[in-house]
Amino acid sequence: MSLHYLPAIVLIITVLLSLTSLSLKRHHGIAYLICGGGLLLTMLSLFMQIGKTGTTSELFVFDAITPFLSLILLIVVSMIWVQLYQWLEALDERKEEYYLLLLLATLGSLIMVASNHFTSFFLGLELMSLSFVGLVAYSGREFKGQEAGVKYLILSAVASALMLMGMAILYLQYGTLSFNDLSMQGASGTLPSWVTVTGIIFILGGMFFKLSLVPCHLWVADLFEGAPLATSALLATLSKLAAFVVLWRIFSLGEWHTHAVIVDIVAAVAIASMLVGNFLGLLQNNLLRLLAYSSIAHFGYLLIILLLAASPTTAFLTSTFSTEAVVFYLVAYLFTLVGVFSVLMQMPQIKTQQDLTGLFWHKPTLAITLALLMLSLAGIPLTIGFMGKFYLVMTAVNHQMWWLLSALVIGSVIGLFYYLRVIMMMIKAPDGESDFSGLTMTTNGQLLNYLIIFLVIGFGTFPAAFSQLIETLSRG
Amino acid sequence: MILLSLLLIPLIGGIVAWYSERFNPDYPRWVALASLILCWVPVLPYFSAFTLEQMPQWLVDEPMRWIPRLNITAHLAMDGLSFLLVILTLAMGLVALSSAWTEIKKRTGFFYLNLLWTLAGVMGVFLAMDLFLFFVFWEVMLVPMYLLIAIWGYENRQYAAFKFFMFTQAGGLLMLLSLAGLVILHYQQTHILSFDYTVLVQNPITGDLAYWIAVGFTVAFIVKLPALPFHSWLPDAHTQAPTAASVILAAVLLKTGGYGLIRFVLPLFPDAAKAIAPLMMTIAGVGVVYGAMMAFVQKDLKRLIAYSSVSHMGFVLLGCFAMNIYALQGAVMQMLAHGISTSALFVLVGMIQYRFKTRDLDKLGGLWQQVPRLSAIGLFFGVASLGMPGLGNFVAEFLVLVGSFEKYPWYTVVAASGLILGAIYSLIIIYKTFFGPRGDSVQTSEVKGAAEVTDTSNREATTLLVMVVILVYMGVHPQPFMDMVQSNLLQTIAKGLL
Amino acid sequence: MIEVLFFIAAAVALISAAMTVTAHNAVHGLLYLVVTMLAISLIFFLLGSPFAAALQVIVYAGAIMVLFIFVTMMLHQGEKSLLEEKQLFQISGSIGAFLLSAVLLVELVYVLAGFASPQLINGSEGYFTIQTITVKELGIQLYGPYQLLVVIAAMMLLSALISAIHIARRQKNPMQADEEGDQTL
Amino acid sequence: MISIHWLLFLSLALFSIGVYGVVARRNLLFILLSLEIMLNAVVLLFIAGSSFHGNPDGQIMYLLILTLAASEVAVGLGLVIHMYRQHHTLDVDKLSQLRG
Repeated sequence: MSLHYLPAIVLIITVLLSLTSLSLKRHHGIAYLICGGGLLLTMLSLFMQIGKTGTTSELFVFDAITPFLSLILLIVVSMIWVQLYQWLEALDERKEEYYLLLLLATLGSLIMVASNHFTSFFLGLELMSLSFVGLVAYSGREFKGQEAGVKYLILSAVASALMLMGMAILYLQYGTLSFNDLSMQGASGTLPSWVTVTGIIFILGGMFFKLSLVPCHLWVADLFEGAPLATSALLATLSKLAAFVVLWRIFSLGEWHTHAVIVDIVAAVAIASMLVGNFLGLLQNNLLRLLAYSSIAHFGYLLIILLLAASPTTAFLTSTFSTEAVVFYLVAYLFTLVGVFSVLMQMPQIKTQQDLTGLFWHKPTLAITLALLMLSLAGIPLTIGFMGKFYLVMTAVNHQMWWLLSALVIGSVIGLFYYLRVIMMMIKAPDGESDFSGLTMTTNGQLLNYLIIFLVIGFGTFPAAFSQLIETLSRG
Repeated sequence: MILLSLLLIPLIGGIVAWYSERFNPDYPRWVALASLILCWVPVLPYFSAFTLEQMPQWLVDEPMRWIPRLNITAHLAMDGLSFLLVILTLAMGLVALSSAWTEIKKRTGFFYLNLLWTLAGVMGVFLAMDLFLFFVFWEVMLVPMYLLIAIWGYENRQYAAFKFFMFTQAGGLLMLLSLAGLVILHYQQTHILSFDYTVLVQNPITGDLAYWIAVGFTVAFIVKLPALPFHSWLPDAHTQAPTAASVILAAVLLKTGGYGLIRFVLPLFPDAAKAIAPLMMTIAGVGVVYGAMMAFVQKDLKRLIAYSSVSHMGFVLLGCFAMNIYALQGAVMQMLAHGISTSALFVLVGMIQYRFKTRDLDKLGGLWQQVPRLSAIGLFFGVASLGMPGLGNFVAEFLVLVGSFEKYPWYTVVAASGLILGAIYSLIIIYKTFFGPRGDSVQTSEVKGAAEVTDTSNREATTLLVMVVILVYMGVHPQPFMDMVQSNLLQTIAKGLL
Repeated sequence: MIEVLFFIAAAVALISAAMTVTAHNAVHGLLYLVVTMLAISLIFFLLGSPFAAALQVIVYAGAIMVLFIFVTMMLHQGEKSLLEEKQLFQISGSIGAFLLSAVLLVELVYVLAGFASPQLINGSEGYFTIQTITVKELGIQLYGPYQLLVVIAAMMLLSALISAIHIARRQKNPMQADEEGDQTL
Repeated sequence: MISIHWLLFLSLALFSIGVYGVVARRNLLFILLSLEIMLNAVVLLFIAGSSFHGNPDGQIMYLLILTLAASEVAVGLGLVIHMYRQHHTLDVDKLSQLRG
């Protein structure tokens, strides 16, 4: 076994270890620590791989970007883990299983991010989705949680069935399940080329469900609202990032942009997601639903990247610039989003925008963190979200994708409305009713807030080192 | 490091001011005053530039590394135009501070933080010579301004702040697209990837796309100016903003639009600028008249002044696109003079509102008897606003009209008629406020007890009188200001005529 | 000859699938689903994959369906469902399923008797010989290059196990505890 | 001779029936059954591809899908039991507190 499998092995060992300790004695603290230790070790083992020369096996690909993305995933998970103990203590449920499922979902997403074969992709996806069903329906007493669990089960099963159908069709066409062979045999299918297109559409349909892009977005808000908060955070970050990375990989390896129909479909979905997502966000009062819709819009922006190869380019800088744009945008968005969720986890009783009224005057650190995160989501300069958006805009302008860009601008303007409304609520003078005395700030939470501010503003203001790192990784 | 310190002092001062509120709510304003005065130190040596025979291209030039991946630099530089506008910003910062001195009683620390940060952002806009950096300042200065309006404004503040932010952000996004387009097109044509103004300006881009990019920049700038179709945020923002924010908004924030046009649109897109000039001249001409007419029917004093701003800034737009050295100098003069006279008017309205709790024209009247000093100064600025010869505004408007008459006589005629309307609304302010029958509010406050209404305090009077002096100086001796910008503007014009 | 067999099996699969999704009674639906799976298993056989066909019957039609039936039966409790169950085993409700599986049986006997052999399949470019994949090949592949997949699949089963146990664990529900006397599971 | 097109059509038809079941049925148990039909349609294609190309990958995929089906059914039935215990219904529409 080469070093590349080490993170997964560490995670598996952690799972088995916590399973063993669980069967001996149930203890929340121990489970928390085992989980944290496992995550830390995994991060270390991933950290060792960054900058190393990569290899490709039949099932997995370990290029320079993969360990970086995996590391980002683990950082996100760890940021959620930090607050998990406190949050689970408030939950009237058995605690230890949550860590198990969390670790398994993380394992699944790592497998997905590194997958180079439909089988490994499929297994990673299912490992993640099944763990997520458990995580979503974790709190058995809550009606909403169960509903969300049922919806997620159906949704993910339909999505994977669609993707499997697509894979089966492509397999029938080409006789291979490896991503690498997708493009090589593009010309010599056993069936007419419309079959290939059908297969691709099936896979895209499944992916759109996973990324909750527009025609398949209907239940995402219910999920975010109904699922336990930590699970929503994981759903929004882990599952979407992994799905997008795979989509991006197969889209470029399979050269799907050569099919005009596919390009049209993706472009339409992207534009619709940007507009519909932002528009639905406008009507939302519930913060979690708002985040759900905003994530629809953000992944709509990201879809632009898939279409780059379909447009004329001007050989701008290096060919890796679009890779850098994806990575930068994903990282920026993930950090921002996980920040929002950890702020929300610090104030569990706050559900709607009204609940935020006057927060700034009572808990300035929390409010400032949340406000900066909202600005980052909206893409205001000096935040990391803006840098991501800037990379994206540069790439898209370079490829002259004016239609998508105009949708992006309109979407962003609509988006500003609701991000700004959150800030407006927080600075509104409290009318005496709003009482934040129930909010207790823990040192954990405070530190986390400073870390988030550092990530969002620090990397937003001085992105040089970060952009350089991503450039090196994309080249290698 | 001179220019960087100019930006850092207010930024750090703001944080200190906010923190000092914990000890005493009076401290923040002193901290703000101290940091504003400190800001003058780095710029003082450059006043000698007024005496220079030949202006250098840049007074200070400070390139710094920032994001090497995209060759983005933190390039700060100052030439005559930037210098004048920075001075204006600092001066108006003091005016705003003076007007906020007693008016702001709640959450003082956070107020002065936002005030100072807005000033820092605006100075950043005037000093940034890297387009990316410029864009960053352009967008970021809106956030503290938004907070100023949304927290300390009047009745309808949330709506006004929201509208202000949305309009300018939408313009900003357009600018972001154009910015990316500009850099990439420049890369295609010259194979140099740079966001630096000094690099971009050497080889202006050409082609159809350049035209659209120029339109994108222009729209972003005229939203801020504001010119006609995009002006509707201004009256709301002005009406609802606290006096200090109104002063900053009118005196410097609007000027960033004009500055952007002169600095970026004209030299970077000479062809496109020529192509869109007729359209812009039309907008400007209509804007001058429309603003004046709207001002004419307003009942709210602040709203009236806001519309008069629309009208006056029309002259700036007119001057920018006349492609003529006199008109351009006029536009710069107009930015300075309007900055001073309008902010003085806002300060006066602030004082009136503070004393009489209203800014409704119908409820005011006959202030002369009650507050003669205030009224006298008000009279002066009212007259200045209508373009009385001998004051800065007159010089500016005259230069613009002279400069643009050559090429666009009809627009000039239309704009000149705006001057007449301007005279009417200025006289209305003067008549209805200071003379005329006593209004309801004035009487009631008198009934309550004359002791409540006092005339201008020494602080207020000094602030206003200094402004009077500057305005008069600009009117009678405008040459130094014009020399300051002449060489650079001539280069700009030369590009356009090539 | 072989395509006739295929068409019959395909028709059986489609009919029983349609019956499954439209069934009123869960047990009837399950019965038809089993028939669908048997039909698909027969098609696997016709395609020259006896191992897959066997697995389809054992695991799918066997194990997974038993799970379904178990749960369905578990949910039917009390007097009312006893009455329903009486109806369940009347022949009228499930006659269709029996007929369809009888058709499949006939086909199977026909194939096994050697009247038709699963040899050829045609694509758009002509005829190909069916290459039967032996269990040995499969095993070599699965425990050779794909061995990690087995580990991941094990993790997936573990995750499903944990999720299922956690979700289905009986919890005391303070709201409904009193009205729920029959939690005899 | 079994045409590969026929297999494709059969599979798509079965898949559509499954999709119809998921969309049209309100009973969670039937939704799970429909999902099984969809998965069966998929494995049919995999086995066909495997025989057609003489490639064991399809059969391996079949094994994996079998594993998935078992896991999915286990979790799904867990939810069914839980839901039935709490609400005495399996109607998905009745579970609709989340609206907005």
